[in-house]
Amino acid sequence: MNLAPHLPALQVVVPLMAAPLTVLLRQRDLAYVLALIASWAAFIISALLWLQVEATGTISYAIGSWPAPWGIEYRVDRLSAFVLVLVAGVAAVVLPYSRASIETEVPRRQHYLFYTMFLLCLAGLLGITITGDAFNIFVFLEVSSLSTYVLIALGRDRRALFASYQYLIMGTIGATFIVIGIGLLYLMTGTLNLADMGRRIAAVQNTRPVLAALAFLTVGISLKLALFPLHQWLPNAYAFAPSAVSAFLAATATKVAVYVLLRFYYSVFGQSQVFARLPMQEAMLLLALAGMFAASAIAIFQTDLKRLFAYSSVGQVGYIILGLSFNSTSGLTASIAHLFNHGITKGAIFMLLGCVVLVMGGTSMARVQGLGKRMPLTSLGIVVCGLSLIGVPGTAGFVSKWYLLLAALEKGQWWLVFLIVASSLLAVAYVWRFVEAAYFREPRKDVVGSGAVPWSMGLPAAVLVAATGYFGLDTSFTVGSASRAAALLMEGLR
Amino acid sequence: MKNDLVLRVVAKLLIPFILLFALYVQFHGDFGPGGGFQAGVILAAAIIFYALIYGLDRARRVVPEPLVESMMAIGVLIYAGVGVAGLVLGGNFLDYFVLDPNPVLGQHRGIFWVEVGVATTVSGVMLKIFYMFADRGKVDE
Amino acid sequence: MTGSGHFSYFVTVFLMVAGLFIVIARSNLIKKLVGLGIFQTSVYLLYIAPGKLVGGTAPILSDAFSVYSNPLPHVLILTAIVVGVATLALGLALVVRIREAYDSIEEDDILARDAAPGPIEQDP
Amino acid sequence: MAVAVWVIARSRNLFGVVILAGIYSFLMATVLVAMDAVDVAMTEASVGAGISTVLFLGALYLSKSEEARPLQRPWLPLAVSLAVGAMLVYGTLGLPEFSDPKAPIHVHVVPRYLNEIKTEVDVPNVVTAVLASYRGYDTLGETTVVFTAGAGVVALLRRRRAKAGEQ
Repeated sequence: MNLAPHLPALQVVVPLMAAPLTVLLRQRDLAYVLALIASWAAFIISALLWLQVEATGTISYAIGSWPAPWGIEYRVDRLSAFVLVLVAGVAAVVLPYSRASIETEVPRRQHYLFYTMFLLCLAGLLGITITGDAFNIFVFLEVSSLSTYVLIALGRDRRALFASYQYLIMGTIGATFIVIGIGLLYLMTGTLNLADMGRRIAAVQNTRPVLAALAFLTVGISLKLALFPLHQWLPNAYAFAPSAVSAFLAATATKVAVYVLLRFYYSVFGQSQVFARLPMQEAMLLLALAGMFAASAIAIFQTDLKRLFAYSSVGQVGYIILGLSFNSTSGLTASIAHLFNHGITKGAIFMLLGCVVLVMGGTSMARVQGLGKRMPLTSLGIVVCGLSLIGVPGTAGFVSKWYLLLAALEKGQWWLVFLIVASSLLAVAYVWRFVEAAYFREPRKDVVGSGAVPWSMGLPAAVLVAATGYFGLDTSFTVGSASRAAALLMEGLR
Repeated sequence: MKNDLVLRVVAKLLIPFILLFALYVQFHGDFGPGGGFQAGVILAAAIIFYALIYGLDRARRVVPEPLVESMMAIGVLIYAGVGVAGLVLGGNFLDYFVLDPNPVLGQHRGIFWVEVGVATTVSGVMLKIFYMFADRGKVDE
Repeated sequence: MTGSGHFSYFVTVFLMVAGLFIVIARSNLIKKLVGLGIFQTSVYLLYIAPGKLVGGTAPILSDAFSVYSNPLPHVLILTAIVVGVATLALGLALVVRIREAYDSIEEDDILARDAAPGPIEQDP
Repeated sequence: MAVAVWVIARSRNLFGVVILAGIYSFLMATVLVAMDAVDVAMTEASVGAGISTVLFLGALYLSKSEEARPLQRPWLPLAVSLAVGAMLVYGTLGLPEFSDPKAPIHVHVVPRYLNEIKTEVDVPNVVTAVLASYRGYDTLGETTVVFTAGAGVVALLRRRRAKAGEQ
């Protein structure tokens, strides 16, 4: 039996089937091994899919052998293949890390359920990315959301519970908005397949429902991707979730939401005149700038590192949306590349913070004083990733910001160049807060760290830090894939 | 409620019928309204009813917790297993046509097993949630 | 474009506004979930109502009828209902845990109780 | 239904609210039957009026049944909800009329389900056929969602041996 043509289905089904198996095993070591195998298999499949797409172009897979508008179609194009690699890759790195990390943060009896939830979340995120069907996006969005709520609530602090509840409310409102948007589109086009929808929407005479659908989808997805000012759920959720969960979510969840936004904007609404008639670009630009400045400014005043970097995530989402608002190939290239680069950078930071939690017992500014001496390698890693957040040359963050600047220049908007640089200064400020505490202060007497970072946590974190550096120097994978994906999306507009 | 004779007798009489009705809804879903989800809910309701009348512990003895937890997982596995069976027999994922030499019968077979999977998971989950909530209450008192 | 032709949509809108209002305005955690349920239910009507054809019957094929209402929205909404109840179960489980941890299910109380951090978490 | 929703929004007695929500679900199910959506109605009745109510009552039993405070400062939420409602009104005004057989949803995709089903699947209940076969993958996702909720509730509510989890 030849598995190659079935890779798109297996991409989601492998983690999805591994999840109930972990429940049947009910034993944390076996569950861990199974989850490890499944997540690595998912990563290998995503890499193979990426290669296949780069070689032959878009892959379409009809589930149940029902042709596209009647059945559900899986559709892997350059953009989704790229996002798949990011999600599956981060999962493959975070999972080995999580074993030691949850040891202190999650009650022992629940460990196997942690892996179940992790796998479900992975399957959900992959399912959103790979599907070519609007309603299927919603279903898998809910798979990933529900498992995310549980993962966050497994945090040891009681505030994790409330953070999870708030996310549940906000997330469900967002998902319902998305359903309303999909419903309106369905009522106007009679189809749920995204590509089919895109083709038929051009012929829709009455554009008011399409406008409303655009509004509902934008608001709903923005809730999910924590676009300022709809970001309130994010800082608490990231701050109180178990470290492995923060790392995985920070690197993937909001990025997949960005992907969904791109998918709807360019593959569905792209064909309609609606998009051209609305001041969407200006609105996006304003929100992006507001997010970049406000969230970064709030980040400076945080007293807990996890919260600090969570607000920084909200700010960084602003850059991604900024690139999108240019509505040009180079802007999209910057967005997609930043999606990847920021994903691995933030993943690395939260993994390192997890090590800090393990040794120092927390990540408040008071606890990390003098961390440079106590945990030199970990501190160094955080600083490297911090440089990437700022956008210092030689790091991944620089590459995507550079393309963002180029895109702004291409539009002849000098003031934007100035604003991007100015907002990077805010990033300098919040990264400096860590540097100051870790290297220029003496450890507090009342904070006693214990133990060392186990290699199973240190190594995966180091891998991501190294990746942050590597993709700052070799841009052929990130920028190459991103520009080809951007070209594909812009093609849809014509 | 545990000692009320009338309730107990009525429950004894009713529960088999509820179970039967669940099966009817399950297998008649092809012809009338109903299907795996509804059947699973009714099935779970029958056992919850039993637990309310006879007490949680006795219900646990009839339908033990590990079984319930396994049911949640097995249902999903049955469903996905049908999909994989389609793969193995040379079709796409969730392809029912290949499940039988006659494609239409293959569809019937696929739908049947898929509905079984749904019912298993749904009833397992509903029961488990009920057990969980009931447990919390008991220790709280 | 007549009023009656869009009546079902107005019902949807009313339910949606009311549900959303309850979710945002009320401080009680359980009440919020009730509101969320109403908000989600409004979507069911948005999907189902346009699928109805006057003179049609439920989409169960038989020789006696020839006009059927649209089955596809029904399928989608079945899925949506199930997703809704799954979310609800999880939400309520969270409420139970929150009540145990805070002894309150009022949003304001919980926020107030978390406002004071422990001594070591404060900025020096 | 409107009355039920209005009272739910006003009332502070959570017990009453939950019961009313159940009644609301029943009314909704009736409407759905009128819309020919029998499968959906059956599910809504069993889920909305059945499971949800039981779950709510269970949760209420474990917590207080009275809402502490009356409504305060309702204007901002009201404005937000009304704005969303206005957006939907704006959108729905352009939708096809109620029961218009020429609406896109009746002429595209669905005819195949209704016409070909005899030869392709041969199951009289079209909803079942579409649910389990044509869009079977959605249903797999749905089952997974239910499983996620179940495992999630276990993860959240299982008794721990010691209450050492909290700081």
